[in-house]
Amino acid sequence: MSEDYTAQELMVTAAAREIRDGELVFVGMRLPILAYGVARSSHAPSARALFELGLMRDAPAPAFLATMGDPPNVAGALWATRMSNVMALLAQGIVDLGFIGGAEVDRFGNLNTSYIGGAIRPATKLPGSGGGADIAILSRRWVALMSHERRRLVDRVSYVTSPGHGDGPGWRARMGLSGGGPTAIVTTMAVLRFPDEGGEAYLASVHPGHTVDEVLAETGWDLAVAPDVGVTPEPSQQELAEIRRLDPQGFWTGRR
Amino acid sequence: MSEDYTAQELMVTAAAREIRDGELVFVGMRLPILAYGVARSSHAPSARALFELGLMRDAPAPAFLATMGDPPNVAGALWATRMSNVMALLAQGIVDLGFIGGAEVDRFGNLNTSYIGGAIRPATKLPGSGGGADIAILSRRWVALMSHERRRLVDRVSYVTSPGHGDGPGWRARMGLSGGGPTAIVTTMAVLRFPDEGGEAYLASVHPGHTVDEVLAETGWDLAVAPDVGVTPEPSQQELAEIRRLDPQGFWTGRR
Amino acid sequence: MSMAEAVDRFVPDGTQLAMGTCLEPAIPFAAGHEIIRQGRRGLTLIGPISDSLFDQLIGAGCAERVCAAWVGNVSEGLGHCYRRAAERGEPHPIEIRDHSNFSISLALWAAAWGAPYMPTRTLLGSDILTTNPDLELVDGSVRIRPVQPDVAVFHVQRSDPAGRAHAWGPLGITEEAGLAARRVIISCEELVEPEVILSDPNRILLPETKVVAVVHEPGGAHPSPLQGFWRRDHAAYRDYAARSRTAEGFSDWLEEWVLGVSDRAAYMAGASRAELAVQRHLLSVPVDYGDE
Amino acid sequence: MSMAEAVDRFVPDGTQLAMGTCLEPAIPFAAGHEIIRQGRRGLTLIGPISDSLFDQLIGAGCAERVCAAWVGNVSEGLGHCYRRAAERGEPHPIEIRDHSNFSISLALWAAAWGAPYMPTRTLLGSDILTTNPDLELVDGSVRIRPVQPDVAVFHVQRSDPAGRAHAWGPLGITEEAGLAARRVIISCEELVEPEVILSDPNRILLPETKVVAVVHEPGGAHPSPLQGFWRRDHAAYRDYAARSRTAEGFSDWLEEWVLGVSDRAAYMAGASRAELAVQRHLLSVPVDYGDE
Repeated sequence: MSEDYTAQELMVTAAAREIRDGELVFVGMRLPILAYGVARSSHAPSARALFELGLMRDAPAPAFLATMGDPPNVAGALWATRMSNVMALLAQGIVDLGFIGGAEVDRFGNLNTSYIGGAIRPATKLPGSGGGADIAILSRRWVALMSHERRRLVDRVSYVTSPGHGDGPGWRARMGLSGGGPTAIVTTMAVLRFPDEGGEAYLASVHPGHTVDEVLAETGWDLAVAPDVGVTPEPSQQELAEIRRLDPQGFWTGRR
Repeated sequence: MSEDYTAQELMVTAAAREIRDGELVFVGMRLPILAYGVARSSHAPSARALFELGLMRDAPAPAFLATMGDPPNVAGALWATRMSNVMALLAQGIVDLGFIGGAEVDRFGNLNTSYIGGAIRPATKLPGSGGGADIAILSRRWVALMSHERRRLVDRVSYVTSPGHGDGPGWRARMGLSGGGPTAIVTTMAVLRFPDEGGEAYLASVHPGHTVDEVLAETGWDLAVAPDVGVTPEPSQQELAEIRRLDPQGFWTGRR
Repeated sequence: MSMAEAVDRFVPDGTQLAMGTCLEPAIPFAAGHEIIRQGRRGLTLIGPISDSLFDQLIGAGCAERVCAAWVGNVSEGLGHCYRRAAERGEPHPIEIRDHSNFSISLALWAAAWGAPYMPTRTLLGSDILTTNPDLELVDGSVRIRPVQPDVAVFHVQRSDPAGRAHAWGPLGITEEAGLAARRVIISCEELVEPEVILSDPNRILLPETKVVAVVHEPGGAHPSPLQGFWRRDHAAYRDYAARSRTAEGFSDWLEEWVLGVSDRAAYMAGASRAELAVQRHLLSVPVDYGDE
Repeated sequence: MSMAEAVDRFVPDGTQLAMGTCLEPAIPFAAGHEIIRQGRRGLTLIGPISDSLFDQLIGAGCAERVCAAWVGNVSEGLGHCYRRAAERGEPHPIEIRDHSNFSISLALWAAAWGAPYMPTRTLLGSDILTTNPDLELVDGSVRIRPVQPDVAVFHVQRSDPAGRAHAWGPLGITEEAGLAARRVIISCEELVEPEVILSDPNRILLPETKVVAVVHEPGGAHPSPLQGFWRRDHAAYRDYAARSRTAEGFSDWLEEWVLGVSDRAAYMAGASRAELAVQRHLLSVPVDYGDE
């Protein structure tokens, strides 16, 4: 890893590039809040952010946020309302992009944030869905953010909290899921993408300082590698400045 | 009719007596607004009023209201909200009493405010349910207010907008209606009541200036007469003063 | 944007149109009159209780379908144009999909939440179930089909140019109608700076992403009342009720107050309108959005 | 009424209790701590995301069931007491009825509206459907069973003594939880005259007829933030996360901050709490409820 930025900072800029200008983005917590700020400050100045507790914003809050409910995220909001009103936009299919953090993901992009080792007396009880399942099912497309570890990128998750592409292409349509599903998994080592028709993730780019072999070794299935697999772009100085403006202590980006 | 008050003023005071202290009352429009004011000013000082457009009040608005949405009904309200929030209280079975105005009522207290002469090319198209059907189905009990005319008090209505006791005792429970149904019909001539178990209306009292025979002649079915049928109490001076404070022009009470 | 432009661009023939969602107050009469002037046809009118706006649109021949709980004139009684259309097919027949107030609200919530239908226990035992094909009795409860307006029009007290609107007073079914609608047109009494609106984000009615037009239209709700701005013009409702009893009387009324009037500014001119302005002002106590 | 009296009278053992309905802000920690002090047992905890309050109640042995979308510590991650209860049955086993944020909201709306269930297209394809008996897949959509809390507790910015509360900021599922609940307990930062509240009836959270207790409890949401009053105490969440990693650490924390503390006034005493008070005040522009 370069000395100039952390793995989390690179994840933030990679996630920011997933946001297109003018989009309505279901932001959620942690790194996506920073990614939204980076995108707004560069290539997506007219994006809008939704927060499930009941907020819409244009500019990101000009202060550090430990949660989406911190008061600076409310002052200057474009809408402070009920969760069900925000979820209405998601359910209507007019939210372009959502972000979800995952504890465990599989080759089809299914996320488990509920139970490791079965729902009855689990080995690990994770916090649960929050809004993750809603975003995964209803947003037009979504992106997962993960720590890249072999125990977290598994062949098949044992419990699907937030469905990705199920068991392969066509699964979402068969099951009646209205949104398009995951398009990328941004990890601490790489960016994985999905084919347009859904299905199985493939390695699209490796972060600077990591190798394809290293990524494959830390992935729990036989990960396909894109013929044109490249290197994930590094954060620009401008992007890093925006990240550090929003998270001056490095609370979310590993500099604390 | 006495020279001292109008038929509508007597209806207002008769309706007011249906309100018990502490009750939550779905008031609606026209005469019931006045009845609520009379009840609050006399025997029901801690009643609460709900208006379906999204209001709760304690004291009645201190000004004339042509509609429940007139600004004096909003200033000083205890809650200004959405209709669906007010309907929630109705649906939960915690609204004690509702009032409904009817164009046509039958022996079982079913109201028609939709179509006279069939729904296809009707002879008369009436305005429709408004909140009437909701009150009729969901409030704990309700009271109808009517002009007493043979063409309006009919054996069976041809279209049930707001269900009363259907076709007799037990009908509401069979159909799954949660509220208790109508307990009285206050007309321009009389007060009709229903047995506790529902079923068919009977004549409970006749307004001063009218007779039992006159009421029977203006009723479109063989109306049962209570053994103890009495005379509806006249409005007191205090009640009339309250009515005339709230409707100084007699807009609703026939003095205009 | 002018009301003429908003209606021209966003309310084509055949629009499923929600209006009058606060029930008696804040009815967007100015928008309705412009729709009549532009000769729209084939509209579906969606609302709870329109207090004569729907009656006017029906009388002017704009509507082919009504999806509402009550159509008439709240202080005066029957809707005479509605009666002529339903009873005699004049000026042309209309289809009526009866609702109750609660059921039209739930139909809009179903659309807002992308639900396949909304189950409820209201309307059990009512013949409304038998005449509205959007309602179905299944397993002892009523299923209400979603109603999604193409356009909802609201008249509010204030908005900024981006469509962030503050509305207050009883809101009826405004929120669900706006959330369910594909597009929203805001007509406002005052056009204000964004700072005014953003000082109170909880009061913002809808996400700006739903709003396609903001029309600064003072008096746009006359003769209905608007909290803080206008009393209800009872006499105008009485006059309309009397004149609309006959088709000829309605035509005269329409010519005088709609077709022969260029826009809302012309309609509002004159002393009798000005007398309706609220004189007693009652300001809310501010709240503090302090953050740091 | 004191919080001790409110909890004593209205939160018996076995209560189905909704709290933390705004998600991260305005969490009624003071009420939760009093519930722990009074040793309640058998509670069902209902909410979206509790940000460590549910974790504390579970660790203290108060809960037998959790009906929520997420239980943990938002800025720090996992809920360690929740883990111990779910993984090892410590201090005793709990039943978990998983929801998503949207589905718990809809479950409460179903209860609020007396609907037999709420149909939705969220949760399709999620295993949450298979582990929560309150969810059922029928004809291609999900039916959510109504969730009706016995009691909902909200911490708001201001209330009058009759329970007419003004709350602002993001509201999460507060409104549906309050409407669905049989009883509501209001905990407020400021107890104000009715005139303040009634100056803005649109801001009133719930009908007073739902409210059974009003507790004047400044700082009642600490360490969660409250718009206009308190910043979030990130350090307190970090401290709780670190100490609650072990059962012993949690016991120590509980003794220090809950069991060994008489009430919220004692808890809030001290300079570190006072430093969290919001300094930058941002007042809303008033609106006019003028009527005549």
